[in-house]
Amino acid sequence: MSVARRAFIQMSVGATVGILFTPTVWTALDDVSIWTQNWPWIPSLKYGEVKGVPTVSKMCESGCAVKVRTVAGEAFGTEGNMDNPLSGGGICPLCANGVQVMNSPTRIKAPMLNGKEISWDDANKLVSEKLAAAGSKVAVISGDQTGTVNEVFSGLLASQGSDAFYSMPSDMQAADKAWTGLMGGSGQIGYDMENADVVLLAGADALESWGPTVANMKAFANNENGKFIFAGPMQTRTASVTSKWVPVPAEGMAAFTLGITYYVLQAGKSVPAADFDQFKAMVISGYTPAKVEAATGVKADAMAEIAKQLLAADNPVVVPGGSVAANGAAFALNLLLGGAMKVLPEFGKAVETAMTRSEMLKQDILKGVSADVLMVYEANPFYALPEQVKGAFTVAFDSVETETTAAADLVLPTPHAYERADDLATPYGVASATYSLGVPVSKPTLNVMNAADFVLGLADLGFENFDEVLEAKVTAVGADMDELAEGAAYVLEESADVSGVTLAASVLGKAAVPVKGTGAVALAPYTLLNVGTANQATTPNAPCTISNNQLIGDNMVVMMASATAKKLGVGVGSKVKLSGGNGDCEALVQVFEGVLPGVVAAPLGMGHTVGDEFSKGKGDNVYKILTVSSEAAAGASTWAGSTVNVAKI
Amino acid sequence: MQTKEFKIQWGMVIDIDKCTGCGACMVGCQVENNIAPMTKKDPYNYVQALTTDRDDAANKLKTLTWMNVYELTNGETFPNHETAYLPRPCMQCGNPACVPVCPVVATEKNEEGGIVSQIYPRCIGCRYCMAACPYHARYFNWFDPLWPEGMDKGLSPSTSVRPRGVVEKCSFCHSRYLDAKDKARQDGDDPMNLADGAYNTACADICPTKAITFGDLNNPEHKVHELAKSKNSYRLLEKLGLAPQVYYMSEREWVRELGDNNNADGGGHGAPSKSHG
Amino acid sequence: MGQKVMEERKASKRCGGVLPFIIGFLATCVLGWAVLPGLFYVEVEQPFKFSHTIHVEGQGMDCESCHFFRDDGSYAGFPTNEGCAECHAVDPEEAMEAIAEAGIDANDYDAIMKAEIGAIEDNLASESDENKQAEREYIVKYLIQGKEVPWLNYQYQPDNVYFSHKAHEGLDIAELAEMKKELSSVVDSAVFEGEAPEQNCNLCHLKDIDKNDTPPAFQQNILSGYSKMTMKMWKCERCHALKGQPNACYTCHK
Amino acid sequence: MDSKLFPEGTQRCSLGQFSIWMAFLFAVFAWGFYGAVLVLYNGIGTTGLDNYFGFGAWITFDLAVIALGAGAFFTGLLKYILKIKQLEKIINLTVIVGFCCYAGAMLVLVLDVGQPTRAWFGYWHPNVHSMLTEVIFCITCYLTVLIIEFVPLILEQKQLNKIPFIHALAHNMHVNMALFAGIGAFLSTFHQGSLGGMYGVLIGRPFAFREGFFIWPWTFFLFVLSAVGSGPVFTVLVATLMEKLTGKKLVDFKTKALMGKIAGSMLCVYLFFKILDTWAWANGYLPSVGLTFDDMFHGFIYGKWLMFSEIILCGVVPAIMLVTPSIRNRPGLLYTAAILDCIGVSLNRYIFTVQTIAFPVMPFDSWQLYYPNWVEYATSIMIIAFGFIVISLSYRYLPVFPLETKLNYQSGK
Repeated sequence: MSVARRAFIQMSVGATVGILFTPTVWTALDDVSIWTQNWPWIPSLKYGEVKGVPTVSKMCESGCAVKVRTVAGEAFGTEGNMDNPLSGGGICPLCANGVQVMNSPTRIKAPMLNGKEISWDDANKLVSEKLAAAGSKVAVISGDQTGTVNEVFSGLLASQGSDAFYSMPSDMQAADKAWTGLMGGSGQIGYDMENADVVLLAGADALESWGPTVANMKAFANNENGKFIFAGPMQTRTASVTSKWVPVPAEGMAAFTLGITYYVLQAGKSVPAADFDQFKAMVISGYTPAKVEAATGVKADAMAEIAKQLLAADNPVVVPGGSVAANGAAFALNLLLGGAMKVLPEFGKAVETAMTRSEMLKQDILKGVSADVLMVYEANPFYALPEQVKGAFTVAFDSVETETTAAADLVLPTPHAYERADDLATPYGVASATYSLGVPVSKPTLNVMNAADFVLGLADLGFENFDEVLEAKVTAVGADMDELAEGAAYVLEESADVSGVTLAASVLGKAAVPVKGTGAVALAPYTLLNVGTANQATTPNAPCTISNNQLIGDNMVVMMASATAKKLGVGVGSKVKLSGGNGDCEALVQVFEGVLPGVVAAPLGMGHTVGDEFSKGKGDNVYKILTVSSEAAAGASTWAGSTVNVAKI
Repeated sequence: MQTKEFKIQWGMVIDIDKCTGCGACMVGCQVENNIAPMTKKDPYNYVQALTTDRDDAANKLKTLTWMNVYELTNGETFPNHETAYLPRPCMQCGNPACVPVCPVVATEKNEEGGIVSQIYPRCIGCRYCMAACPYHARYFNWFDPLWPEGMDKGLSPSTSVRPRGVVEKCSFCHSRYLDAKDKARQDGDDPMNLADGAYNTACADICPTKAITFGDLNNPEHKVHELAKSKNSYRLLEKLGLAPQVYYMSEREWVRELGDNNNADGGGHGAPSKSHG
Repeated sequence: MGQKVMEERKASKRCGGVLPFIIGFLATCVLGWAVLPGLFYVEVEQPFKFSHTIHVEGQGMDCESCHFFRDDGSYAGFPTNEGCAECHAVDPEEAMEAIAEAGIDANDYDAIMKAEIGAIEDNLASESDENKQAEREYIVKYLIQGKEVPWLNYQYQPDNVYFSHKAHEGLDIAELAEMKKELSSVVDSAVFEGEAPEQNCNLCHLKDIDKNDTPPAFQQNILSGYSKMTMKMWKCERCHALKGQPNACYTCHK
Repeated sequence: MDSKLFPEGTQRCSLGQFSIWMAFLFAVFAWGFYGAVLVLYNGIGTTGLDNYFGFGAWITFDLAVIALGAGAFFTGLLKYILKIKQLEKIINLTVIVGFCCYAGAMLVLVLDVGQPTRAWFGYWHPNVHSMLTEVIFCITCYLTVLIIEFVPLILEQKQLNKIPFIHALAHNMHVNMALFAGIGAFLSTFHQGSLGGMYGVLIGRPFAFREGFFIWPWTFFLFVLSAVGSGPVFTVLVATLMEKLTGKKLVDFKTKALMGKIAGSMLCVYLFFKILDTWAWANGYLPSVGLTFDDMFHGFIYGKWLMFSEIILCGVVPAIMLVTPSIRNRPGLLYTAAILDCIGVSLNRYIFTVQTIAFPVMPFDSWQLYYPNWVEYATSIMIIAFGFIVISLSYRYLPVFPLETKLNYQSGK
């Protein structure tokens, strides 16, 4: 072997050793180890001042009082608003994802006429023409239960000579129909669950979806010694924390309540109502525990036990959910018990020509809507009520794509709740009249316009823009604009006058009789906020919170007790078809013993055909299989008592 | 590995009798900690486009849920059936199973407060710690995080974004602890003796029923100090000796029973139950 | 064949054994210390020339007017447009209108700067042309565009690092001077020379930046992309150890 | 055509035939490689692994091949340190098999860690408390040793060996081989052990947790024993398979039987302790954490039959067969025992990997199923194809079997 080669080898060895005596190799290794952390496609964070800006979120039905967290002015998260009685620090899973929805690609980016982008001016001209042509054949469907924006819409209707203001079916509507309709009351019913010592949730899934959910949960948390009882066809999330679950079929809720009333009357309770004697006679004769047990399957002694607790309590309250009759019965019972049911006055109006909230709730959307010009504001009737809603020319105001914006002729993008000024007046169920204001947190990045501003451009209601309307509202409420803007709510501790309220004896007697469909099993539809509501589909981060009891893969899951499964000849995981109403649904069976035998529980809010990948094609739409039955006596329609046939596939 | 004693012990007491399993804590956690929503398609990765889709949230075995709510049932049939919901963050064990196994010191229990750290840029993704944790509190980034277009502009400053291939877990919103200490210094208070509530986790903050209470287990002025000692409070799998810093409480005996295995003493292996996440 | 090996051994003796080894050794030692380290960095200029002198000496501003602690104890490192606009009083809307009137594309910065729009020019504070130009650049490219300036941070740290200025506020240079030997690998010993300033910024930041007129180029590592001045973890740990501070991961990582 | 490259005095199939065989192997390899690309480019989500099964087919495969590859170090130990002459007839093969197994294991690990570019952190930021650190150290070092052991064999290739320098090098390396064998034995023993230790230390996993001696849980020693109890016979099986494929006699049966005897006796020792350990675990440890033996098993997939077939059918049975001369000396039975033995050790590794994490420790948690998907299979098969390729090439061009000429071409003389 040659000397040269040997020398070369030795030199290279020397070189290698040499380099190890310098920092080069080691610093390089260090840099490489950092390099393994740098992934160009991984987004980097934004830094700056972190703030929590108070505002209101309208994603859940009752709305949440929130604080939007921003960093260097960019919104990134949502938290509760301690200063607001509606929140007390907590928020619901939908509103918790508000910012992500605001930044979602499914936001509507500009006004669209039949899929083609148009300018706001053209939109304004077009709608003006249509309105002029339609005259009084104009209808509005609003998905907002608490906003002054409704006054603006109803003002528009007034100027058109129409009273066709519809709200999506809600507990608030049923309660109002019972209270102001049947019983001749005024104002809005509220429940002081925080200070009640016995709370009977008669069908109200108050800790999951019913009413001002977050406020209810706060009340539940703060109510240390109160006893909560849940009555309903299934063991809801609410029932998992209440001290007792009384299985009661949905259609039997009114009868069940009167069954309890029976004992209360026996105990000698009375109210100075005009028709008290008639009412008493009606209950004593028609709703004896034996009869109720026969009609609803609820044991008489179960009702006796509850009645006993209610009577023993200092400040009891019965919180109804479901049909108008069930609400009426509960109100009557509350009046007898004289407990924690409150009657809240309605705040003054901003728009003179607008309807009162109660008037807005009169129209029965389940009976069907048809108009030459149909305006839909942040509601999704084409998903929840496809059968009932028809419009020759439909204008949809919404911030994200939904079945309704897809079906509408003209789509007008609204700013997301965090991008606009909005307000939240006394959501149904809260213990006292409450008014909160929402201020814009982020600048709109899309070509959007506040629906109210657009409407104010169509009709002269005496306001330039919605901000003026809100100012007027705040004045009418008697609150202080600055305090509201800082996130504090205005709370009015007055209560409305209940003299002259009747117990609607004549109507209740008939309306409380359980009416059940003809299907094989009863259907218990239920709402979980993380799954979605009639107007709001589930949100980007929520799907992983949805349990295998609601959704497996892309299949909806329906739950039933093992007894029911046995009767239907199905088992865990079997694929079934539920048919009822005018449609059918596909689902997988899950055995859950917390469902009344003979009842199948199905989650509402899934099965969207339009929207982002988080909701689209996930599960099936249970609204399709709900049967609308009319409460003849109460003059209202209800979904309670829906039944379905179950076929294995 | 030596178990370390801490003057401060951040801990949680979760009242199962107040939890409705609504999921707000899980959403709040994901937002606070920049956990991307799970999407089937990855438009930026052509190789992905060639093959099968990524898993979406429907596959509960691939989610990233630092906070995860389990559903408990007492196994009875109608009408005696009962359910309860159990939120499961990282237990921040006093004697963690996951820490000693990590080959590269990507996780340790060393800082005052006793929070078990997880350092993403150090983690090599061997998943040994996941195999070690009986609570399934550790999660692996099976795919790259992907925010639908535009959604990544609203990221939280509190947690760095992790690439695929590393393990992550609940950190008790640890950067909020650092924030709280800075606030204390600014106000001239002692950062090592924070007032109750000065440092709170995102899940505890957002919980509508306030089922989650957070604080220093060693500090008598913090609520958790008493709660953790109450007669109905217990910890998960205490028999294994991992000494979690997360406590649960429930007045329902069957719920407490499900907190540990009692079969050798003839209790039947818990109750038949479904996992939520 | 063993014998063959013996011969080879002798051969190696004959050609001077270790000499080539030593040559190689020295060669790479020199390279490794003197030349190679420099090759790992490229120079990147700041978005535009910002002069601390003009603001501090010229306008008599103090550090806190731009770099201050917020109420929550977090530190406002770089000033925002909001802050700058307090003095550089150009009304963005007005300026934009003027630009539009002049028929210039709002993104064509050079054209805008050449056009010497009144709305902008009248509000320039600087005297010398050079400084005027720098100020103009800032206003045209960032202020009126509503864009924050993408300053290059000489002390850049990645997202996984949580650095608390508040926690380090109390460090006293005079005190630290006592252990400047131990710290020599962490802090440039020049920092400890002369009268110690009341602020301790020099410990990590460019020395006496407040007296700087033209910011130096940002030296970027070609492998990691970090700044040459980015403090590596071991340095943080060294100082923490010396000061008896914890070195747990979560002391600084997020 | 390439006959000049063949080992001294041997015959090999035609190049054409060989190319077809290679083409086939490479096709299989390519399929696995596609899977590997998907994993590296898209992330490990491509596989069947999930939050409950962070470890799965890959780790099982790794542990199995490493156990079976143990033939290399143990035979080396016996030949070079304990000077059992007989074994030199098969030692080369054991080295090659060992190399394939360990190299393969490393390749799989590259896929299995989420951040392969950080794999070296095990050295850069080691955690001395972690069994896995020990594994990383030993496996990498031992692979190096195996390469060093493999090199001289390559250098002895007929043509290469004509170069004086290489010849000398090969010779010198051979001289020092005992040293490497020693180091190898040490390293290998350790990581075989620490692989077992990995599971034994899991205090949160009652299925695997074991008390132990000093820092090492009992599984540490059990894994070493089971490895040496199966590695040698695996080499025998490989040799036999090669004989079947090539139609030549490569190793005399006497050597095979000896390997069988070695493995057999080790297996007996192993099983004694394994059974003892299992009994103590079931009656001592499990009750102490409120669990019973029955809790550990579930349905068919996770049924007791797994453990019983591991210990009895694929443990005790082959052990007896291998230590009984009359059985061991019948080729058919020897191979049967060998196969059972290898299945047994693989099964053991599977159970420790999958069943350990499948058992839901939280009472309200549930058993989940784990199915490896095609990506995991493909990549594992890729490794086997890799092994076949290496062995085929070595057999064709390297003097692997000292006895080959004697056994085939000079028979009768």
